[in-house]
Amino acid sequence: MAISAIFFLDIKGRIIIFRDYRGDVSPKYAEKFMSKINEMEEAGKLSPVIYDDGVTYLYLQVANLYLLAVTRTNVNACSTLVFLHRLVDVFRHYFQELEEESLRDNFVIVYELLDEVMDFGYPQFTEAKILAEYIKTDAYRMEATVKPPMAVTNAVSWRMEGIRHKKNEVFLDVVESVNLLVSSTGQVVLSDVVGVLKMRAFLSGMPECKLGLNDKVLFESQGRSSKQKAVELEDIKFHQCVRLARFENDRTISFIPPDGAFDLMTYRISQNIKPLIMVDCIVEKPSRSRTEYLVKARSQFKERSQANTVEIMLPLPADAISPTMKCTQGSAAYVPEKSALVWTIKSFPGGKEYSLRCHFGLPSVEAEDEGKGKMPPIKVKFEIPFFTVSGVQVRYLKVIEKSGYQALPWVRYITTSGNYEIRMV
Amino acid sequence: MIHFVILMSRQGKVRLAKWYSTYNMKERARVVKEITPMILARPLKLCNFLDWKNIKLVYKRYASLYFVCGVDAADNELITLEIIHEFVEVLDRYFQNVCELDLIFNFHKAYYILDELLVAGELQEPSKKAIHKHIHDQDQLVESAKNGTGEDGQPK
Amino acid sequence: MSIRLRDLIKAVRACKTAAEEREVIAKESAALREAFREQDQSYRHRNVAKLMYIHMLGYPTHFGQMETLKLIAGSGFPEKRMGYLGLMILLDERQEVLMLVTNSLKMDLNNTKNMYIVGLALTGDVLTCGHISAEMARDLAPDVEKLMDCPAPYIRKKAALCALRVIKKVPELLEQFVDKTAELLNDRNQAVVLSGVTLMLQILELDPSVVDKYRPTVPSLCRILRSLLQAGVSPEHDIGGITNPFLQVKLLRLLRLLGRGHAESSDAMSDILAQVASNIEGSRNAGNAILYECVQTIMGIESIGGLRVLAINILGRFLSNKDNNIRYVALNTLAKVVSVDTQAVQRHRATIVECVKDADVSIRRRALELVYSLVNEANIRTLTRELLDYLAVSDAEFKPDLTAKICMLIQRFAPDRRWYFDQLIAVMMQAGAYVKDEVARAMLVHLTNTPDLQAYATRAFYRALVANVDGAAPTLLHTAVWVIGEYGEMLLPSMGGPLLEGEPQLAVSDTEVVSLLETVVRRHRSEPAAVEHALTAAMKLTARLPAQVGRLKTLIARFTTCTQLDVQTRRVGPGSWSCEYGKVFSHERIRPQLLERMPALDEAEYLR
Amino acid sequence: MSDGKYFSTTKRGEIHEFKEELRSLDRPKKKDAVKKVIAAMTVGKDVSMLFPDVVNCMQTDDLELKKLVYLYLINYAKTQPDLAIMAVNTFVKDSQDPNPLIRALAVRTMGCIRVDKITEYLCDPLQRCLKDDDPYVRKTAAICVAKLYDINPELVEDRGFLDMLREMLSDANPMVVANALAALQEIQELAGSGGKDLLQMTSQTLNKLLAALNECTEWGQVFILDSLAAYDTRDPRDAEKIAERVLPRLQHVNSAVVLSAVKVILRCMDVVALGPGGGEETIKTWSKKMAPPLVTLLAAEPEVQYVALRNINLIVQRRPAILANEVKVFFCKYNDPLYVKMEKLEIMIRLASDKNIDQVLLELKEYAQEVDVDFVRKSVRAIGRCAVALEKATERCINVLLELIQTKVSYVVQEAIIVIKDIFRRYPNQYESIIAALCDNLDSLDEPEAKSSMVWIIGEYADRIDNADELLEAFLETFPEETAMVQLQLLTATVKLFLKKPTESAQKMISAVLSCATTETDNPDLRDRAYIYWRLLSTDPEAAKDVVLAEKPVIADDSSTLDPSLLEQLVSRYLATVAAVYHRPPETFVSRQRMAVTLGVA
Repeated sequence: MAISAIFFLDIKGRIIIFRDYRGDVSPKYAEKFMSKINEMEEAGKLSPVIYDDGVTYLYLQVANLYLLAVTRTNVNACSTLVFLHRLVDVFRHYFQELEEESLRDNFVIVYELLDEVMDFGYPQFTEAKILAEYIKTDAYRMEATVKPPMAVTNAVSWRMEGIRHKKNEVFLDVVESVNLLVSSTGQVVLSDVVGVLKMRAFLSGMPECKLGLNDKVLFESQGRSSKQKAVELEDIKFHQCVRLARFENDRTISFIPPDGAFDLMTYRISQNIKPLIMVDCIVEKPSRSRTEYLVKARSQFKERSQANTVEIMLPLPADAISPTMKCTQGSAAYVPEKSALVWTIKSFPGGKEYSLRCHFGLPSVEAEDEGKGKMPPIKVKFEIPFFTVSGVQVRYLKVIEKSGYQALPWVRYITTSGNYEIRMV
Repeated sequence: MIHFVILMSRQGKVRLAKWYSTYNMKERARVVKEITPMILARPLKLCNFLDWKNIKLVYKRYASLYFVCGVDAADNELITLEIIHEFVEVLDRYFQNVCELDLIFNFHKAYYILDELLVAGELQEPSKKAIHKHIHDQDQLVESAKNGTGEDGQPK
Repeated sequence: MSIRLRDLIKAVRACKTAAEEREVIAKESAALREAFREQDQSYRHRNVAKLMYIHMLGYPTHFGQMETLKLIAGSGFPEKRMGYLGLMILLDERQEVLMLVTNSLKMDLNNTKNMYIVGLALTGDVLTCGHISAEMARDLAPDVEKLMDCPAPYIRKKAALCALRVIKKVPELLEQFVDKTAELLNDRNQAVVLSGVTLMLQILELDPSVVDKYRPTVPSLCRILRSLLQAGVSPEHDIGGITNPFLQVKLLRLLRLLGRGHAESSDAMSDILAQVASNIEGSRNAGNAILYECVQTIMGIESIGGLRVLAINILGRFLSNKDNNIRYVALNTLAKVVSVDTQAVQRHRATIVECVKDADVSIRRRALELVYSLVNEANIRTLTRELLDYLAVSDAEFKPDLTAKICMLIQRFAPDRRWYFDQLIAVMMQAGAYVKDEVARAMLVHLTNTPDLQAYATRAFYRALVANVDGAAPTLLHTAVWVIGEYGEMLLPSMGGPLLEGEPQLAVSDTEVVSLLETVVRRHRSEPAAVEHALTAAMKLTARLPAQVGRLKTLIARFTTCTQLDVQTRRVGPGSWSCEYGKVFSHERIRPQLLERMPALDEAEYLR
Repeated sequence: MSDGKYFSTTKRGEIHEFKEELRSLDRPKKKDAVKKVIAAMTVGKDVSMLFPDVVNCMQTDDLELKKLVYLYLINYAKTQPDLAIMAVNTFVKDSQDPNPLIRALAVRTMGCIRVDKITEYLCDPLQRCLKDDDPYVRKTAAICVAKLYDINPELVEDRGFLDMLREMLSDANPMVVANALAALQEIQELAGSGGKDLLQMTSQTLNKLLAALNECTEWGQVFILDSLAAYDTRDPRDAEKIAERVLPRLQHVNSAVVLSAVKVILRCMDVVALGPGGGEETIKTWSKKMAPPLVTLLAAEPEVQYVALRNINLIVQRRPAILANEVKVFFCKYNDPLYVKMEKLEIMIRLASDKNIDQVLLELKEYAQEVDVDFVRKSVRAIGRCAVALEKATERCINVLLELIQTKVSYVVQEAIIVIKDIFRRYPNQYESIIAALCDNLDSLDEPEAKSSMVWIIGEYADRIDNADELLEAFLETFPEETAMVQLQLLTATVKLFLKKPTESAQKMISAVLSCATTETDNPDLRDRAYIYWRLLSTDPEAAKDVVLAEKPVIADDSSTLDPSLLEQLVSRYLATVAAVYHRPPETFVSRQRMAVTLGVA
C-alpha cells in the first residue's frame, strides 16, 4: 500500500529527476507515461489516476512539469494526490517557482527533501517551514550541526519552541468568498459562501489561544437567547493546530498557533444568496462582420456598502477584430490573451446600475473548427470591505501564555467574489 | 515522393514543416504529434528509417536538429538521406555554419532554400552551386526592391 | 506600430510556460487582426511572416489568410515571395480562398520579365504541394506545358515537376505530356534531365501502358548513366567521388520499369547495370544508394544469371554490414527479391531470423516480412515455434504485427488441420488480444468442415477456456464459447470418441460444461458480445445436453429478468435475445429442430 | 553557485576525471566531485564504476556529503553487491552517531540497499535504533523493519522485530505509532492472507491508536484511519466508539484524512446496522455529519476532486441518503477539467429525482451544447438515463432530446437516438409519436451503435411506421459492410417486419437477409441466429410470431450499478484507494512483485 517511486517529468514526459523508494517500478514505466497519457486523451479518457501494464500512475501537472507517483499496489489514491500537492508546496517554499530549472539547479536539495518527505513509499513529513529548519539551502549549510527539530515527531508539529516577538500581536481576517452560478435566463443555479479565518500570529513562547464566534450550534447548546444573531456554519475545517476532539465536545476552538500566517479555519454556508452584483449581457449580431454587446451591471447590496475593484470579464470570440467599447462608469479594455473584454469599476456602491456597449467584427474566413459550443460564462470579481454575507462575528480571541504577556487581536471582515459566473446566452 | 519534410529540435519543437501531399491542418498536427516521440526516442545507433502508417520516415539528426522526411514505402531510403544532407549543406553555406537559432529567426529563408531544392516532393536541383546562385539572385531582387522604394523590403 | 518578426520570436522564446506563450500569441494575433482591418500595406509582408510563425507554433491564423492573397496580387517580388510562402504554410487544399488565387497565378506564370516570379508561381505550392484542385489543374495545364519549353533551365525543371502534380491530380491530362517529357532527356542541364526522368516515372506509374512508348529511350538512358559513371565529369554534381547520385538512382529506377518483362530492353541495359554494380564503391552512403537501386533493377528485369549473381553478392555484403541502415535496405531488397529468387534469400535465413529479434524495431519489421515470405511447408513447424517463442518476449508495440504474421503463416502453410488448430489456439492463448476476428472465423469455417477433428478441437478449446476464463481475450472467448455450444456434447467421453495421439486426458461431465458457461457469463457480464455468445451457446446446448436443460434455461432466463442498460455499450443485445430464447421453451416441439447442428459454410466457396 | 552547471558539460574522459577528483584530498573539491557524479546519475549516465571511490567519501562529518554518498549507494549497491559490503562499517558507525539525523539516515539507507549479504549486518544497528531515545530515529527504524522483511522475512521474525513493532504501537510518540502501524500492515500484506494476524488488534491497541489519531501528523492519521477500516469488528458498541473518535477528523483540512475518516464511519455504519433497531438513529446522525465534508471535497484541487468524485459515486450507490439533497453541488463548472465533469455527470444522474429533475435537465441541456464532444455525448446519454430512471420525468426528458436533435449536430443526434431506444425499451408503446422526428435523421447515422438503435426502433415499431420496409431496405443495402452489431439488428428487424407486415417486399427482404447472413458471412454468431430464425419461420410461422414478437420485459433502470458485494467491499474497505477509483477489486490490478534482492557473493 505504498508508492514505488516519484518522478518529475518535463512537459514532453522526459525524466528530470526521480526517487525510487521500492525498486519495483523501473524508470522505463515513467518513460511510457507520456504515450499512455496521449492515448488516453485521444480516447477522451484522461484522468489523474491511470493504469497500464500492472502499474498505477497518479500524477499532477504543475506549470511545465508532471509530478508522477507510481505503484503496483492498492495505495490510498487520495492521500497520494494530496501528498503530491504538498510536495509542490514544499518545493515552492524552497525555490519560489517549481519548474525544470529550479529542480535541476537544486538537485541536491531535491534529493534530500525526497528522502525526508517519504520513506519506503509512505508519506512522512511535509511541513515546509519545519523542514527548512534542518534541510537548508546552500547559503545556510555551514551553520552548526543540524538536528531534527522536535516538531517533526512532536504532537505540535507546526511550531518550534522558543519563539520570541517584541510585540505580541494577532491579526485575524474573516474573508468570505461568494461562489455563484447564474443561468443564462438569470436564475441562480448554484450559490454558496466559503469563509476563511486567516490569522497572522506574532506571539512568543507556546501560546494557548481560544476563539469565540457567534456560532449557532454553540449558542443553542448554551441555551442562549436569540438576542444575538448567530450563524449556522457548515462543514468547518480547522488547521491541524486546532484540537478537533475538543471542538467536537463543546464547540470550543482552542489551539496553539503556528508562527506567522496560516488559515485557522474554513467554513461553508450554502443558503441561497441573491447575486451581490448581477450582470446582464444582450448579444446582437446583425451580420458576421459586426456583433454588439449590451451589458448592464447592477449592485444588489445595501447602499452604505461599497464594492471595490470590480472587474467584469465578458467573453469574446477568440478571433474578434478590434473590439471597441463605451461604458457609463469605470473603464473597459480588450484582453486578447483571455479572449475577453474586461470592464473595471474602481468603486461600485450598493443599489447602482452601470452599463457598457461593445462592438466587434469577425474575420470573413472562419476558423477550421470554429466552436459550435457555447461561449464561456461572464466572470465577476469584487471585494466588499467591512461586510460578511453570513454575518459571522469574532466575539473574542483569548491568548494565554505562561509568561503572561498581553496580546492584541486585530480583526477585519471582508467579502470577495469566489467562482462568480453568469452564463452567456 | 517525399510527402513532407519536418525539422524538429531535440525538444520536439517544429522548426520547419513542408507538406507536399494533402494534409489538412488537423492531420498536419497529428502527424507531428505522432512522429515526434517516435523519432526522439530512437537511440542514435539504430537505423535512420522508421515505418509509420503506410509511409516511411527517413530521418537524420544534425546536432540539435532532426531532419525528417516522410517518403513512399518504395522510395530509396539511402538517397533520401542524401537529399537531407544536401539540404543541410546548402543551409550551412547560406547561413555560414548554420545553427538552430538561424532557422528559428529566419525560418522563411529556410523555406525559400527548400523550395529551390525540392518541388512537388521531388528533387529539382542536384547542384548546390545552382541553388546558391538562385537564392542569391532572389535575395538581390529583394534588396534592390527595398533600396529602390525605400520601403522595408524584408520582414525583420 | 507593430513589432518586428524578430522581436515576436524573441518574446515567444522568452516564455517559460505554454500559458505565457499563449498570452503573447493572443496579443499579437489581436494586433494583427487590427492591422489587417486597417489595410496597412507597408507592413503586410512582415505581418504575414508573423502569421506563419504563429501558425508554426500551432495557433489559429485563419483570420489572416486573405492577406497572403493580397501579397501575391501585388507587383513586387518581395511581396510575392512572402505571399506564395504564406499561401503554402497557412492554407490547405480545402480552403475556398485558394480559388481566388487562380488569376494572380496565371499572370505570374506568364510573366516574361522576371523568371523568378514565374518560379515562385511554379513552386509556390498552389501547384506543387497538393493544394491544387482538379479544376485549377485543368486551367493551368497549358501554361505549365508551355513553360517546359522555356529557354531558362530554371523554369524548365520546375515546370516539369509541376506537370507531375498536374497529371497526378487530373490523370486525363497525362496524354499531352508524354512526348514532351521524353524530350527532356536530351536537355543539357542535369537538373532538367532529373526532372524529366522523375516525370517519366510518374507517368509510368499512372499509366503503365505508356511503357511501350518509352522503351525506345533505353539507349539514351543508358548513355546518360554511362556518362555519369565517368569520374570527375561534373565537379558541380560530385558527391564523394560520385557524379549526381540522385539522377543515377532515378535512371536506374526508370530502367527497371522499362526492362521489366521485356527481354530485349533488359538485354540492352545489362552492360551498364553490370558496370554500375561492379564499379560503384559502397563505402559511402551515396554509392550504396546507387547499388541498392541497381540491385533492385537487376532483380526486377529479365536479367541474365551472371548479373543476378552480382546483385545477390551485393546483397550478401549489405546484410553482413555493421551499419544498420545498410542492413535495413538489404532486408528490404530481399523482401522484394524473394519472389524472383527464393533460393538466394533462403541462404540467409539464419541471419534473417536473428534480425527478427534485433533491438531496432525498423529492422525487426523488415525481417519479419521476410521471414513471412521465407516460410514453406518444409520449415513452417520450426519457424512457427521460433516466432511463438519470440512473441512471448517481444515488446507490446510489436505484438500486433507479429501475431498477424504468425496467424497468416499458420493459415497458409499448415501441414495438417490438427497442427493448424493447435497453433491457432496457442496464439489465441498467448496473444489473443491481437488475433483478428477474421482469423478466428476462418478457423471455425475449417472446423465445421472437418468432422474428424471437431471433438478434438472442442476439447482443446475447453481446456484453453478453463485455463483462462477471466483473462481470455474476446477472440478466444467468443470462439471457444461458440465451439462448446456447437459441439458441447462431444466433450463427454462417451460422445467425443477416443483421444488423439499425444492428447492430454480430459474427463468432463455435462454439468461441468454448463458450469463453465455460467462462469463465463458471470465474469464477463459487462461485455454484451460475450454474453450474447454465451446465451446462444447455452440455447444450443439445450439440444445437445438434454439433462442440463433446466440449468441452461435458468441461465438464459437470468438475462430476461435482469436486463441492464450497460453504460459503455448499450446494445439491444442480451436482453431481447434471452427473451426470444426464453420464448422458444414454450415451443418444445420444435426446439430441437431449431437448434440442430449449424450447416457448415462451403469451404471451397469460402476460400475463393 | 547553483548545481545547474553540471548538466551542461559532457566531456570525454569524464569518468576518469571524476575518479581523480573523488580521490582529491581537498574536501570542497571532493564534495563537488560527488555532486557531479550524482548529477551524472540523475541524467541517466552510468557511473556505477565509481563505486569504490564514492564509498570512500562516506566517512565524513559533512552531512550533505554523507547524504549524497548514501543516495549513490541506494542506486548502485545492487549492481555492485560485493563492494556494497565496504559500506557496512560506516553504516554501523553512523547508526551510533550522536546526531539523531545521522542515526536515522543510516538506518533509513541501510534498508534500501537490497543486498542479501548486508542484511545480516543491519540487524544489530536496527535493533538499537528501534529502542533509540529519539523518536525521529525510532520512527525511521520502524519503517526499516518493513524494508528488511521484504528482503528476508525469516530474519525479521527470528530477531523478534515483529514483537518490537507491536510494542511500538504503544510508543509515547504518535509518529512512531503511525509508522509502526504502517510497517506492520505492509508486513501483513506481504505475508499474504495465509499469514497470521500480525497486528493482533486488541481493544487496548485500538485505544492507543485512537489516542494517537488526535496527535500525529496528517499522514499518520491517514495510516491509522486506513488500518481502522481494516479492523474487523462485529460489535456495534465498538463501532460506535471508533466512529465517535473518528468523526472529528471530518473537520480536518486534509482531504485524505477526511476521506479515510468517511471510510471508517461508513464501515462502522455497517456494524451498527447489525445492532439493535438497525442503528437507524445513529446512522442518520452520522450521515448528516458526513454530507458537508463530502461536499467540501469538491473544493479541493481537481485531481483530488476526481478521486473524491469516484468515491462519492460509490457512496451514493451504497448510502443514497447521505447526499440525496446535494445534487446542485455536482453541477459542472465551465472550467472543470473534463475528467471532473464526466464524474460529476455520473453522480448527477444518480442523484436525479422527481424533485430536482427540472433543474438537472436544464443543466444537462446546457452541457449538451458545450464544445467537448465526449462531454456532450455523455450529457445526452445522461438525459436518457434520467428518463429511464424517473418515469414521471420521461416526457420532459424526451422533449429536451428532441430539441437537441433539432441542432442537427451529428454526434448529438446519434447519441440521442441511442438513448431514445433505451427509453422505448423502458416504456414500450408510449412515445412512438416521436419516431417520425427520428426518421428525419437517418442519413446522418454513421456510428454502429446509433444505426443499430435506429434499426431496432424500426423493427420494433414496424407496424406503426408506414414506410418501415423502405427504411429497412435502405439500411439493408450496406448489409455486408456493416459491423456485426448492426447486422444482427438488421436481421432481427427484418424478421419482425416480415412477421408484422408480410408483404411481398418484406418477403423478398427476409429471404435476401437470411441467405446473406447464412452463406455470405463467416460470423458464426450471426449465422446461428439466422439459421434459428430461418428454421423457425419455415417450420412454424405462428411459433415464430410468438417468439419474436413477444412482449419484451421492461428494462431495469439500475444502470451501471456495481455488484452489491463488490460495492460493499469498495465502500467500507477500500474507499479512497486506487480500487475505489477504478471501481474494481484490488486483485484485478495489483501486481505486486517481490523486489529483486541481490545476493552478494561471499
